[in-house]
Amino acid sequence: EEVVVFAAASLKTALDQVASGFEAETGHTVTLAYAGSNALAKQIIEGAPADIFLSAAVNWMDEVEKADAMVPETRLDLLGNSLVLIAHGKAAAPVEITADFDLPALLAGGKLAMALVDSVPAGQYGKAALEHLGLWQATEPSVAQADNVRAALSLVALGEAPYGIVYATDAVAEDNVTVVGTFPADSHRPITYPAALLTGAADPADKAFFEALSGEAAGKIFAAEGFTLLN
Amino acid sequence: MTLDVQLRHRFGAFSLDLAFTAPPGVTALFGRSGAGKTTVVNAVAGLMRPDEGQISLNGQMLLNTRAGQFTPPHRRRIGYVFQEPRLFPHLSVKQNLLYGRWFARRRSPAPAADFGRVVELLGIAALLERRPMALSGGEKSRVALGRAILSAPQMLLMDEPLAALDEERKAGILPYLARLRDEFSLPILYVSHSATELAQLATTVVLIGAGRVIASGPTAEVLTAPATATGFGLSETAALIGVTVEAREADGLTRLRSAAGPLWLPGVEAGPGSVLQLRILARDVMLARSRPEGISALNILPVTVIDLTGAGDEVLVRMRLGGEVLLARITPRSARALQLSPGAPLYAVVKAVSLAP
Amino acid sequence: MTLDVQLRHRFGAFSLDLAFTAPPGVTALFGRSGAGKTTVVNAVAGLMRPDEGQISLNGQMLLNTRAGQFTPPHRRRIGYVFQEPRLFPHLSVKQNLLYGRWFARRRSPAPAADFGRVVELLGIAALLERRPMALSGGEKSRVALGRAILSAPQMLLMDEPLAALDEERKAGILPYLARLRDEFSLPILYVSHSATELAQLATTVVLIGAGRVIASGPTAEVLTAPATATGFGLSETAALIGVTVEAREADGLTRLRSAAGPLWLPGVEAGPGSVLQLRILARDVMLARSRPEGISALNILPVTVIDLTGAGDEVLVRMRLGGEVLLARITPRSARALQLSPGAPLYAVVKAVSLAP
Amino acid sequence: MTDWLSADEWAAVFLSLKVSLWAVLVSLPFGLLTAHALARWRFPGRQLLNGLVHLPLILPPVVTGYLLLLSFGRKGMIGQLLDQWFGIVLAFRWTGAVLAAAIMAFPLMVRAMRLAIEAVDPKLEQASATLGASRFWVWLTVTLPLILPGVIAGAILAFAKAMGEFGATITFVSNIPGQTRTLPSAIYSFLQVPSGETGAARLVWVAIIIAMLALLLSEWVSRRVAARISGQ
Amino acid sequence: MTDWLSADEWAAVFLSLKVSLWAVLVSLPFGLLTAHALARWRFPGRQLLNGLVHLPLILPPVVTGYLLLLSFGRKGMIGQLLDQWFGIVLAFRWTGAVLAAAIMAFPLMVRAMRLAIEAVDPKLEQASATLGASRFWVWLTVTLPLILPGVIAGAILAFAKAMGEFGATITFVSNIPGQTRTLPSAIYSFLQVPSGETGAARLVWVAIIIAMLALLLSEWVSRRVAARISGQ
Ligand SMILES: Nc1ncnc2c1ncn2[C@@H]1O[C@H](COP(=O)(O)OP(=O)(O)OP(=O)(O)O)[C@@H](O)[C@H]1O
Ligand SMILES: Nc1ncnc2c1ncn2[C@@H]1O[C@H](COP(=O)(O)OP(=O)(O)OP(=O)(O)O)[C@@H](O)[C@H]1O
Ligand code: MOO
Ligand SMILES: [Mg+2]
Ligand SMILES: [Mg+2]
Repeated sequence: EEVVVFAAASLKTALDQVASGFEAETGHTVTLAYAGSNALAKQIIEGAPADIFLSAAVNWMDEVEKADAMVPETRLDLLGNSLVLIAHGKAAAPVEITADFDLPALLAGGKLAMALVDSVPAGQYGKAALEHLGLWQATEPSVAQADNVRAALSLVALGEAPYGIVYATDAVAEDNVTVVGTFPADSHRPITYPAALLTGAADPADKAFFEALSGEAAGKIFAAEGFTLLN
Repeated sequence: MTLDVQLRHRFGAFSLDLAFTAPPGVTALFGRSGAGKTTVVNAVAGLMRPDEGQISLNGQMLLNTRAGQFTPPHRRRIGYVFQEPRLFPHLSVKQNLLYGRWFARRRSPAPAADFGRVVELLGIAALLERRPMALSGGEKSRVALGRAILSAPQMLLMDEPLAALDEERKAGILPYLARLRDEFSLPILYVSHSATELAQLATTVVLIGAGRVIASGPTAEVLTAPATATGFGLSETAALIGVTVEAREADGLTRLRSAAGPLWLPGVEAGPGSVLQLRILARDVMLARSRPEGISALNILPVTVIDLTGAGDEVLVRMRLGGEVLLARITPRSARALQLSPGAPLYAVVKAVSLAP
Repeated sequence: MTLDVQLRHRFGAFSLDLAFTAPPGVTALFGRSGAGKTTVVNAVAGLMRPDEGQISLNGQMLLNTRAGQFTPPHRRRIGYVFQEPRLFPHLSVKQNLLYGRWFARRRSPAPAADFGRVVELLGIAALLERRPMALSGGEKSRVALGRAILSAPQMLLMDEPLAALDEERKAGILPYLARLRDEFSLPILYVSHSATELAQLATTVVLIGAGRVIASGPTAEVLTAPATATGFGLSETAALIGVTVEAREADGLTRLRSAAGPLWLPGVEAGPGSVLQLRILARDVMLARSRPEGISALNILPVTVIDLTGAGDEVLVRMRLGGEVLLARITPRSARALQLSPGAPLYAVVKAVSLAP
Repeated sequence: MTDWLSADEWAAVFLSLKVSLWAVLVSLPFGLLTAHALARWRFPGRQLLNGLVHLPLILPPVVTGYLLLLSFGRKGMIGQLLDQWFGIVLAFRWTGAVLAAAIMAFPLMVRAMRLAIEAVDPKLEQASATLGASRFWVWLTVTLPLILPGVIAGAILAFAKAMGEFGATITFVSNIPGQTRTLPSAIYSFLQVPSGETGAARLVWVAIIIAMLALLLSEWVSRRVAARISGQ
Repeated sequence: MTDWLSADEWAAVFLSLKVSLWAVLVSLPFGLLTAHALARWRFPGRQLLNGLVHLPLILPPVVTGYLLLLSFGRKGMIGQLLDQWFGIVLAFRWTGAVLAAAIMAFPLMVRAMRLAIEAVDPKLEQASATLGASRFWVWLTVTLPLILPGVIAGAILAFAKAMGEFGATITFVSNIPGQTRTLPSAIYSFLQVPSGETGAARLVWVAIIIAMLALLLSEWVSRRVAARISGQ
């Protein structure tokens, strides 16, 4: 039996491991299609043959739900994430992210790499956090917006931008960056990764994998990759 | 086969407005550079749509702008040797030659021309596998000639097809074109600047100047009419005389019968009984009051003066030779010395060799 | 100005291997289609690099494959009238004509040819604002001719420049080319299939056959040598006779002095004292044992037979005329009737008009 | 050799090859027709057609992909018609990837062919017509051989573009391994993973090698064609 | 009219125009040179150059952008040299967007020009040389005018591509409003949020209108050039 999963691209590392564990255990095949949550949502609305959707943003899951493309009672917030400030290199000094944190001085003319602040979730959370801390106005001219979190991470890893705002999960695996601070959880809406079974999911394997996502084995893997488990 | 052409067209300052009828045989379009010859030929081929006009071949309308009728070029079955070679660069010489035949086969069963014969005649046997890019100028124009002939057309258009060829090659091809004209009754519209080619081949001449027909009619008439004769260049003014081949004599000369008596000519290939047209250049005719003796010229013909026309520094003398017209160009001084006047009896001295085509 | 050419080149089955020297004046390259004329001209222009060879103009090496020396075309200052027009399609006729002048100005101050004069001579004044695409075949070749002449070259290459032109136009252009040759001492390498053009213009003839030089030398010699005369086409075999203009007589005829006595000719434009070359076609010469009387021919010259050569159905008679050679083509029958043999004294009868160039 | 890439990666390579080849093959006739129409015919809407052809170039690929999804998707107008009438489904299939690649590559193909057609001397086509060839035969025996280098250039540009097409493809048919996961999608996936650069680099090299081979092949074919014309 | 788009959106439109025009202008001489070299010269490494030129077409744009970042970024080899020697900084600047657009559009430009150069009859160039023109002048007075339609086609293709370029640009210079936020970036942003389609559609129309105008202009210029050649 084949399970087709549409998942936000940022889940790839963890989800690949979860899936291969599940395959080994059950003999089912899990096909994972990664792309931006927005693209996946639109495809699902247009009738993509997917069984499970893992979104990186609540609003795109809402869209799918509005279009009656998912089974509403299966929707759950699977994972959480936190937002961190990263710096280039391995030896950056940690900072305290509070209301009197002087981010512009820290940047010293360099850029702050973020995902698109108006459209990509990570960017939206980051902007909200900076606004909450009263830092946005002073920082805005220095923000280099990349088209996704990963690209923002790359900018910092390469040293093109001295600092960046990414998910904690992204920072974990990149050697060339250091997490210098974590944004307070109350500075932005909770970062959640909702999951749902889609209306096209018929066979038992789909349900099995959907359940496995909340299972213990998967939880370990997700946690190891830096996610918080919401279930 | 008769071709009827009536055209009216403007190209900026140049305007074409002419009509002529080409009876069976070869019709020569003669005229100065820029007179409109190629334009006429293009219209007949269907490559140019004139502002106004009618073209019919053998009663079949090819173009009638009034009725909005237009037969596309490929349905006209008119072979065209363009002024420039226009060979297909991506095909070998052989493929170029056979190109039209393939389409012809689908329409008519019997091709007029034989591939081997044409290739031999044009001297292009060694070039068959080459590409056009690797040919000399004259070689290209020979291939273009062969390509049109081999397309088994019901009519041929030739725009200065021999301009790039040497005399020897021309001398070989002209009789072949004459054969196409006669044996296969292939009508030909022939553009040329050479009065020699024209006299050898053309049955009808249409003299064009600045987009208008200046004169047209049977070749002999147009060539000898004083009003038009000079249009062909003085050195080429000539008369055409009909003769019948009688016999080939022992020393290789052929005896011909003309309206005015026997003539002897070397190098005649036609057999006894054939009817030929001899072109006698006005410059080749010498006049004498009495029959000259002890002279190398074999052909001495009794003639009567019709009239004398001054042409530049010279005098063009028209004479009656049997029922036909002979022309001679002489100096005014000789005209006075011989006391020429209409009606005067004379002897025309024509060297045998100068009759050879 | 002397051009020295020595070439060796292979094109597949065709091989070129020749050497010749072109002295000042016009050197004609004469030969059948595919003989290698264009190839030679291209090598002189620097557009073709032969496998082996040396070319020098006036002592200046343009090419020496041994020494690895090669002067690029634009430094040779050699004007080239190509066999096909090759006009620049994006430029107007006027811009085409002036194209070379701009580069010439940067090198030499005095252009040999005057723009207005050339335009008038070629009859292209009305075309100046047109694009080449909108020209007739002959118009294109005239523009190409003008373009090369106006580029103020130190030498001209002309590959059949007049092939697409009518007789009248040719008759106008040829004397102009002769003037360029004489007044501006512009050496010209001239390819042509026409013996008429060649005799009127060429000082030297190089006869090429299948990539080899068959004969070369002063025009008069090559044209009258029995071995080569037939190479030009029998109908064009001719002798060249040097004459001096004496006076224009009352009736428009001009008296000329030749080595063998006086000659009369219509339409001579050169003034008294000018030295001219007359081309007397072998077919225009009639022979008589005694001086004929009461005949329209004005020029009756005493000659002595040198030798007789059989050529096809005919006999070519070479005769001494003063210090020069005259040719006559007659039938074997006439040769017998006149009892011709070397040393026999004869009268050569030449019609005045047939002497006109 | 086979160890060098994982099975999934090989699958992506072969899928990309398959998609690109089909994209070129399928769009070739339409490309020729469009190029011919733009070069030779004068008809109302010509400029519109010209604009339409260029559209995929002007729009961000994602937009093109999104428009494709809207019209050719399961719920899309054309998509539904195709499904009902011919049983053809494009969305989320490799055939859809072919469509996306073909459309993205179309402007490049058409431009190259159009330039070639405009360079053909109409005098040769006239000569062909006087020898009895109808329009169709003129085109087949004269025009087509003469524009062959341009057609090849157009096809190879289209192939290269199809090999590299990403935005429209992932938007229209997603990134489903073994089905619609092309080489660029695979590369993208790698770039989404921290330290995925080495994996991406491997695939990039594969892409480069394939493209180079295709280019060499096309150059060689073009040269042969040109040599045939110039006579040797 | 101005109300129709927000100030930010107008800024994106003008930036895209500026970037695209500069990309075309800057790459034009290099494009001509490269096209000429590929069409006419035979040198070792010719195939390599050909491959290199096509690379941006074959690779997913993001990869190209990433490679640009690696080499032209602040820490990149070339980027550092440019900065030290000429004080030129490309990363995060609109000039960097120009570079990205130019490189992405380069293969299209070169192909069009190359086809045009290959179609020029060398016999005309020979004629020019015999009239005294050196190589340079031959090129300027004969070759260039004859390839003008191809050059225009190449430039317009490049312009269209530059207008639509997204992946490489955003990867290399990010999306800084007013500095590097081009029209495609703006459209992309809209597509990232639910119900952003209407906003995206508005910008898509702007892109289409600009591109259409550019196409019409280029067609008109091409036709004038062709008319000059065919004589009327
Ligand atoms: N590129 C080539 N490859 C092979 N053969 C060639 C090439 N160019 C010319 N030739 C051959 O070389 C010979 C000489 O050519 P050339 O053009 O010099 O002749 P030509 O004397 O000018 O003839 P024409 O009077 O017909 O113009 C011809 O037989 C021709 O077929
Ligand atoms: N497209 C055009 N636009 C303007 N004028 C043209 C065009 N085509 C031809 N002409 C003019 O029409 C006239 C007739 O041209 P045509 O080609 O019929 O001449 P032709 O008699 O064949 O001359 P040639 O013997 O030189 O080939 C010429 O004066 C030419 O300049
Ligand atoms: O949907 Mo994303 O790629 O995690 O922003
Ligand atoms: Mg003509
Ligand atoms: Mg030649």
